[in-house]
Amino acid sequence: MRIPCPYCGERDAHEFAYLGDATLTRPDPAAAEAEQAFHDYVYLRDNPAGAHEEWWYHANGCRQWLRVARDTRTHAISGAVAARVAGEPA
Amino acid sequence: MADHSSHDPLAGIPFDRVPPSGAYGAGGAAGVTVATTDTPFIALVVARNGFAASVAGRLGRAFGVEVADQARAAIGAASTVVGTGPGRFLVLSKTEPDLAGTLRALLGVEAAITEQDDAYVTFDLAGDKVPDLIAKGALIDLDPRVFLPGHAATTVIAHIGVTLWRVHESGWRLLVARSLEASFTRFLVASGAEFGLRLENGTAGRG
Amino acid sequence: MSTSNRNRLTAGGLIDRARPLGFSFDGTRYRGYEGDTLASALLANGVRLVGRSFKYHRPRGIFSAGAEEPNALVELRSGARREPNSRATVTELYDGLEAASQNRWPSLAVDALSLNRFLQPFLGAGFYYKTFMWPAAFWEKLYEPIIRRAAGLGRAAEEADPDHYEKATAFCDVLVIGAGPAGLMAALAAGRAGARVILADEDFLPGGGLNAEAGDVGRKPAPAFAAEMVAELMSLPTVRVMTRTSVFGVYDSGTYGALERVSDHLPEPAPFQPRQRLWRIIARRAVLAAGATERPIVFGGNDRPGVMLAGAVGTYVQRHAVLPGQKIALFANNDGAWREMLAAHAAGAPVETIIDVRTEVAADLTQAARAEGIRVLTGAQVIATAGKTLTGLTVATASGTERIAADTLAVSGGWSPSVHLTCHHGGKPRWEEAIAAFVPGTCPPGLSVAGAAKGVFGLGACLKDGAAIGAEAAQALGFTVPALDVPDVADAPFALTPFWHVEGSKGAAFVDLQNDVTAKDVGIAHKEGFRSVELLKRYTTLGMATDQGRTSNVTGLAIMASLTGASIPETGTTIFRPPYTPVSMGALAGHHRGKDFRPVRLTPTHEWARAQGAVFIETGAWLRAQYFPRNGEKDWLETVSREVTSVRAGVGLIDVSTFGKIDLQGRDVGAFLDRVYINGFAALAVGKARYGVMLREDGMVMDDGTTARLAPEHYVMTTTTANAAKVYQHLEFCLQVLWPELDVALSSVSEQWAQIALAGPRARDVLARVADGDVSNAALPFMGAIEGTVMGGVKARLFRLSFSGELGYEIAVPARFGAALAQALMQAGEEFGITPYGIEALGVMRIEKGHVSGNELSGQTTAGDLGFGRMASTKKDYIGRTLAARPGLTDPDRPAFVGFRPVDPSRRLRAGAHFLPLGAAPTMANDQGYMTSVAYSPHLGHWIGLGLITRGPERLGERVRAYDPVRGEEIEVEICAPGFIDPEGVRLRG
Amino acid sequence: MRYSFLSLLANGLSGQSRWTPAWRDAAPKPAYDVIIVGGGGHGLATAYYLAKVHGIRNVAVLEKGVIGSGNAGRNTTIIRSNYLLPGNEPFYEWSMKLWEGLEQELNYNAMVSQRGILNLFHSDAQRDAYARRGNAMRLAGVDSQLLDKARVKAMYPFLDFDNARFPIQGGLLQARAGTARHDAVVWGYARAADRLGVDIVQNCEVTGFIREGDAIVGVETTRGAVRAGKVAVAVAGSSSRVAGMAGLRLPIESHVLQAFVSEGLKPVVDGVITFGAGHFYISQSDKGGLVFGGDIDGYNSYAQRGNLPVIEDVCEGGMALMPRIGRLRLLRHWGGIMDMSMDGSPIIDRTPVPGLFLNAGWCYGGFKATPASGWCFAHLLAKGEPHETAGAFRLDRFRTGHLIDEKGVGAQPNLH
Ligand SMILES: Cc1cc2nc3c(=O)[nH]c(=O)nc-3n(C[C@H](O)[C@H](O)[C@H](O)COP(=O)(O)OP(=O)(O)OC[C@H]3O[C@@H](n4cnc5c(N)ncnc54)[C@H](O)[C@@H]3O)c2cc1C
Ligand SMILES: NC(=O)c1ccc[n+]([C@@H]2O[C@H](COP(=O)([O-])OP(=O)(O)OC[C@H]3O[C@@H](n4cnc5c(N)ncnc54)[C@H](O)[C@@H]3O)[C@@H](O)[C@H]2O)c1
Ligand SMILES: Cc1cc2nc3c(=O)[nH]c(=O)nc-3n(C[C@H](O)[C@H](O)[C@H](O)COP(=O)(O)O)c2cc1C
Ligand SMILES: [Zn+2]
Repeated sequence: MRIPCPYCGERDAHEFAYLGDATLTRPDPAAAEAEQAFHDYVYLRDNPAGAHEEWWYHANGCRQWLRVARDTRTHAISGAVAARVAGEPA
Repeated sequence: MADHSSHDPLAGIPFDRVPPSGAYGAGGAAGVTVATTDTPFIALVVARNGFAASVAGRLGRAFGVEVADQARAAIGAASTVVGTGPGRFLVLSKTEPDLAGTLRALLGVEAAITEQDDAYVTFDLAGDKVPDLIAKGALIDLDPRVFLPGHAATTVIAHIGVTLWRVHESGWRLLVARSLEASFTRFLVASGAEFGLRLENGTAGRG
Repeated sequence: MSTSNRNRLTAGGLIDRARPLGFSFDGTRYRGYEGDTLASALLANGVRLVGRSFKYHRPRGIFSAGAEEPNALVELRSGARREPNSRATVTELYDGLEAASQNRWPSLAVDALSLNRFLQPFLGAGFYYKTFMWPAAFWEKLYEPIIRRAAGLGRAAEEADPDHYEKATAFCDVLVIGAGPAGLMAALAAGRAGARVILADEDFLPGGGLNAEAGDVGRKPAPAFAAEMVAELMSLPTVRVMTRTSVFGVYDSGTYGALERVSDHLPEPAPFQPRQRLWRIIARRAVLAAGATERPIVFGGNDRPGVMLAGAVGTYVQRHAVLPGQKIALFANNDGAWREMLAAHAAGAPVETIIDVRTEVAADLTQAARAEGIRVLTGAQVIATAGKTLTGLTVATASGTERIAADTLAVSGGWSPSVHLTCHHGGKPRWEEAIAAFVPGTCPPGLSVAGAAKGVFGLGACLKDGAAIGAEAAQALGFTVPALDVPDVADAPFALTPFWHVEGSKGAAFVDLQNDVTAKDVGIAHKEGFRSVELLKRYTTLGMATDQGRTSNVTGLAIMASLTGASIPETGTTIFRPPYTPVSMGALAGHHRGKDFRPVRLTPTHEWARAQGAVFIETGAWLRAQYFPRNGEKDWLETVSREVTSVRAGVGLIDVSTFGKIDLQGRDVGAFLDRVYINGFAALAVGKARYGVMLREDGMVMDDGTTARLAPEHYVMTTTTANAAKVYQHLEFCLQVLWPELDVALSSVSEQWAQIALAGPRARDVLARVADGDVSNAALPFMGAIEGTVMGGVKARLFRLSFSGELGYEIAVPARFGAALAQALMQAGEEFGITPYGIEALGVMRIEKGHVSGNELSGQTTAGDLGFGRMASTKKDYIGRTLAARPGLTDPDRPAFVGFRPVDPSRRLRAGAHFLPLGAAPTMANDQGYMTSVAYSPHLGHWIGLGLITRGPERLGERVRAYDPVRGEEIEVEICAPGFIDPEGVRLRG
Repeated sequence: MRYSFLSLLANGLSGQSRWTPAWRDAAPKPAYDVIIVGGGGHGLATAYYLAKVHGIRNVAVLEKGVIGSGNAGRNTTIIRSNYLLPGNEPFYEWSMKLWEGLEQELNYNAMVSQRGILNLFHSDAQRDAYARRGNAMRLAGVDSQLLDKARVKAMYPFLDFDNARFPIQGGLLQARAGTARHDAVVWGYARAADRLGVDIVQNCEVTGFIREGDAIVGVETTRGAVRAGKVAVAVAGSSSRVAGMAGLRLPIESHVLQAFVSEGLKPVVDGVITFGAGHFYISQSDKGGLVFGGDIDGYNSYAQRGNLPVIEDVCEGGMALMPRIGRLRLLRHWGGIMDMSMDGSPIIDRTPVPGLFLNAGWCYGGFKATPASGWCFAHLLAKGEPHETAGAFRLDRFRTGHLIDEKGVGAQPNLH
């Protein structure tokens, strides 16, 4: 599997570390029900069969966290953007 | 200098020592020569948020090279600026003893500077077979028609993190973490033996 | 040496008669020629019995001329280089080749287990599931060992593989898989367009079907045409031709796995050459031109040596100039096989009989055959065979049965395109009625198929199709493809009547020759409900042998389809998986074995430590000094105790460069650290360091370490050796993903700085001699952190920290000065008896001091468990805070961190022992925790331990059992506070 | 037909003509007391024990493909009960006990073979961790032995003891562990359940749930709607997808684990060996193939296939451990989709949706659990209470913090 790193170009996935679902947002710790919100954030996943937004860290490359769009049924990757310029979570 | 002619070019060399200088593998003219040096002065420049372009511009002007915020090596007479990540530049200099200080003065609040003079061992590889040798460890396209002089990459070679760039037609420079020098040299020797490999370990400043 | 070669034609073929090669099989010596495979050379020498089958140990011969071979498996080479299950049909002959038959005892000709054939009626599909159950204990003791010994095929080498392997990566625009007519044309079309092309073929001679083709192509003999194409391809600057290279798998994003057999055609690899090389080929487009595989017809006695695929007969005759036999018959259902036999006959092969299941066969074929004196039987079926190796056939025709003498029976049931690689992404092949075969369905992205692999069987059509598909691939990438002159070859129509199985034939009729799966087994599976092809496969093992059912899958499912009444496409096929042909483990490992399994990281003082006599130990990727034995010390414990005592009494030093060191600069570093550590860092004074504990978001401790503030906007963090990369990655995540607005720049400085810890009451005295500036208690108080120089101008960072509980410093200098610093400290400390110590002594001292380390930071402990509860700030949010408050993590009964001492001080403690209340039975319910770390404390003169026990801190003074049955030990220990030495910290502040 | 030497003999003499289907290929009835979604080992075992132990026989197992086509049919067949944590260990030991009598219970030879598992260690810290685990096993009444290097060498002299990057120091042995023939386990349970009246419905994919109010009262399938008193989901790698149809998000990610088999060989490895300094474990099937595996690929996947980096990593581990296998050939490799839970341990529980029960989160280790998983899930379904050995496998443990994290890597499924 090759990930199109916006900085390094296309690289084999073994250069990256994977962290999973990139659509989650860290909850506000001060909000009511924060514990429930953190539980959902840390443990619950949509885990879709199909389009998936996910975090990959280019550990052996530019050290960017990338938000990669990949299909979990085919492994086809349709794009990757850096977290820092990605703006709001999709 | 040892000449190794046995089948296993690493036979008898302890794994926790840098293989000694010498000729390894196939006889005849060496297909690859490897020279290790301690590049005297290296610093890492990390642009603070929003300053990447400005930092690139300042570095370029200061060292008289064209620096862009991308994976390229801008090679000047005395200095080279290598992009290793967005807003991240490794600056190598032959002449600036207090490179970090110079850079701090140059870049002020726009960047964080760290000394890295001792973090790396520099491998200078020369010869036509260099791309074939590196291709035995890396999964990037090093075809000389694609990876041109001035192109740079930070990647993995045989489980070892490396920043490399092509210096000129047949010269390649690789930076490897100092702690991994022995293992990386072993990889080069084992993989380069079929081409004939000449290893010259620099000693400058070591120890 | 036997020189017989009695079945060798005197002329023709692609062998070099000027280069004879000697080889041996089962100890008998023979001769072949360069250009032979082991199989062709054996046939040339009249060797027909080459192996024994898997289950019934039936005699087997050579069945094919390619990678699909199910029968002719041999052990190649010997000793450490023994290669079991090597297919003789693709083994390139070399001088001195040694091969032996396998799966037989005592010999190939007389095999004791061939008695299994008498049990054959009872050993049908799945028999083992139905028996061997009584008495229960007999399974492991009796039945299974017998089964295991009888099963398997070849024998693995007993010694380490002496050869070298490597891996490499190649990139191209177009990868062409297979160098037959279709592949050659595809490569030429793309290559002439200027695309970067890799043409890979597993054969040593590119050309594919052209090398066995009798006719001309472009007014040249077909093999010469192939050679010319290859020569042109090799001359193109952007084309790389790789022979002896099998593309075995299609992985994601255009990554193809390929195996190059660099030296397998040599007795042993040439100096400095690998035996094999694993290629990862990264291709923007690929063209699969892998050809097709002929499939047999199933009938009783079809496994007798001498029964062979028709195309293989053709290949041996045309390519190797070998006659597989002297009396050849054909049994077929298609025209192609007729042509193959006529061509072989023309080349000198004595074809005597053609038996075709069809009642109507094209007149041109029957006439041509009869004109050659070949007997033609149409509407006929072979129903039995005879002979140890084949001597005769029984044929049923409309007019009855008759016996026909034959030593070779060519069979052909049609052709199956080699669609394997198209299925590696889960694509299902599609049934094509016209050729009665599966053709590629949905292919992996970027892969297209050309030639016979796609069901295009005529040679002329293959050439054209290859050219078109190659051009298309290059065009898709933006290349302009010049027009290509494709030689015209007139293709005869491909006429075939599907026919799979001669029902009612005599004797076992094998579908899968290697796994001994018979048509009857398919019937059993049907009766028992294992009707889906996947169940059929798993129940009968059809298609699961080393050939992966190349010649049996389609026949097997066709027979099942006929039993269920479903059509073949409804029945479907099993999935093809990589590798396309088996790949050696050595190649997949490459350089990474033995000491080079993983790279080793060496500390800046490695050579220095070696000179000091250090014993080294692997700690993760690092090699570290474990201890420094001296002459006369009887064991490691004595050495370590000496090291500890010297430090506590005087001074010692240790390299701690392996810690992760992270440089943080920016306006928001303090705020950032406040969010990643449980305790506060924003208010840390410049010039000071602080110990910090970091949690995961789930509330468990992730790492600990000290962080120093060197300047208002500049901090350096240390992490544990084990977690260095993980923590760096975590911090980058926090900065890039969670809080991109923070102004913090991270850099790893782990490699830049050598760091040496200096500890002991005389540490300051030693440091003062090496440091260039003031290191007094006032200038550098406990937890102070300053920048300065040492050794007369070497830049340094000085930290006053203590892991050992002694007055201690950590001195960081640029890595190349690490060893010099160690030397300087040794010199400076000489008068105080300074000692280098290793990580064992370090461990002892931290246990004496009661610090947590890797064993306690198990990922299963909370800050509260480890006694850091009060460190956690209540005034701020930090990672992990919210979930650390869950009931399960705050349960007061959780095991918590304390110290342990043996009640009988002569007893040794063991990490991993569990704690039980005194007198309680050893049950899980009574388990209260476990010992995390132990050490012999020379200071106290007995073993001490750290551990986690329920409500530990409330139970100081209580005695419990440390239960360690795996080492047969159990001792009484007393719970104590975790600091065994200087709990007030007087020494380290001194 | 009962299987025995005699039945084999009789059939052999009659030309194998008298065999009958091992299980009926049932069509779905309109309603059942319990519907089990998923015809893997767990689903079939659940059906069997429901019928056998609890007398609930109006049960259907709905399988979208053929039974055993999921992970039950593609795992590396290791069975063991060498767990560390109290939430896990008694459960896996109960499973081990059930394995030990399985063949006689089912009248089917599943080739349960207790040839031992040896987990190698290469450092003192690893040794201590294994000692901790071995002692925990003993406390649970389970066999375990801590072997030193000499004893390991006596067992497996061909491991790399001389030139290893990470020298072998010893190993934790569970002698009662071993392997079982994966497909036979599925077929054996299917046949035994069928005999007790359970309907095994293949090619019947559950595509939705039928609801009455909050409660689930049946399923929609590709073969029509089927109603049920209780719906029990045991779909392994598909847990999130099926639970999603009921509106549940689970603490699960689906990941691919690859497995590998070599060409058939005369005996090389007797028991199961795991390498402690890399990702590699190996055993040899009764047919002679070396069956081995390693780490998961590490990214969410439903593709049932993996990639080269892990293949290489596994083979590097293999060569580092057993340098004699260099010339042996990999015959086939494949992938399975596992439901990796957030703490690496399973879930057998009710769900917040009335009528819906969940058996999930088995990660790479649920084959060995098959008998106990079926037993305990059946118990929960029949009694409404968790079985005593499975009481920790609750869905709400992530909320309460009563995690069962054997590896201590936290909520990151690709690290478990
Ligand atoms: C490569 C690999 C190696 C492994 N090795 C081991 C090992 O050595 N030891 C060990 O203990 N464990 C191992 N495991 C784990 C083990 O295989 C699984 O945990 C276990 O098989 C899961 O339970 P199961 O058998 O019920 O699952 P499965 O066999 O996957 O059963 C689930 C079934 O549900 C069906 N299904 C899914 N969705 C639907 C739907 N909507 N409608 C109807 N049916 C549906 C599927 O088709 C499937 O048949 C391994 C797993 C893999 C992938
Ligand atoms: N007699 C018949 O009925 C009949 C049927 C089918 C094909 N044919 C003949 O076969 C030929 C087909 O031409 P073609 O070019 O399609 O195929 P081919 O069989 O000529 O060539 C295929 C080549 O691919 C190589 N190969 C296969 N799989 C490979 C892999 N995974 N990696 C590397 N190499 C691999 C083989 O070694 C072979 O050289 C024609 O000559 C055609 O007439 C005849
Ligand atoms: C324990 C075990 C042993 C296996 N042995 C073989 C074998 O000898 N030959 C073979 O072709 N496949 C073997 N397989 C793999 C199966 O053919 C198949 O790949 C696997 O069950 C996954 O199914 P799939 O490939 O159809 O998806 C084995 C699988 C397992 C789990
Ligand atoms: Zn990158």
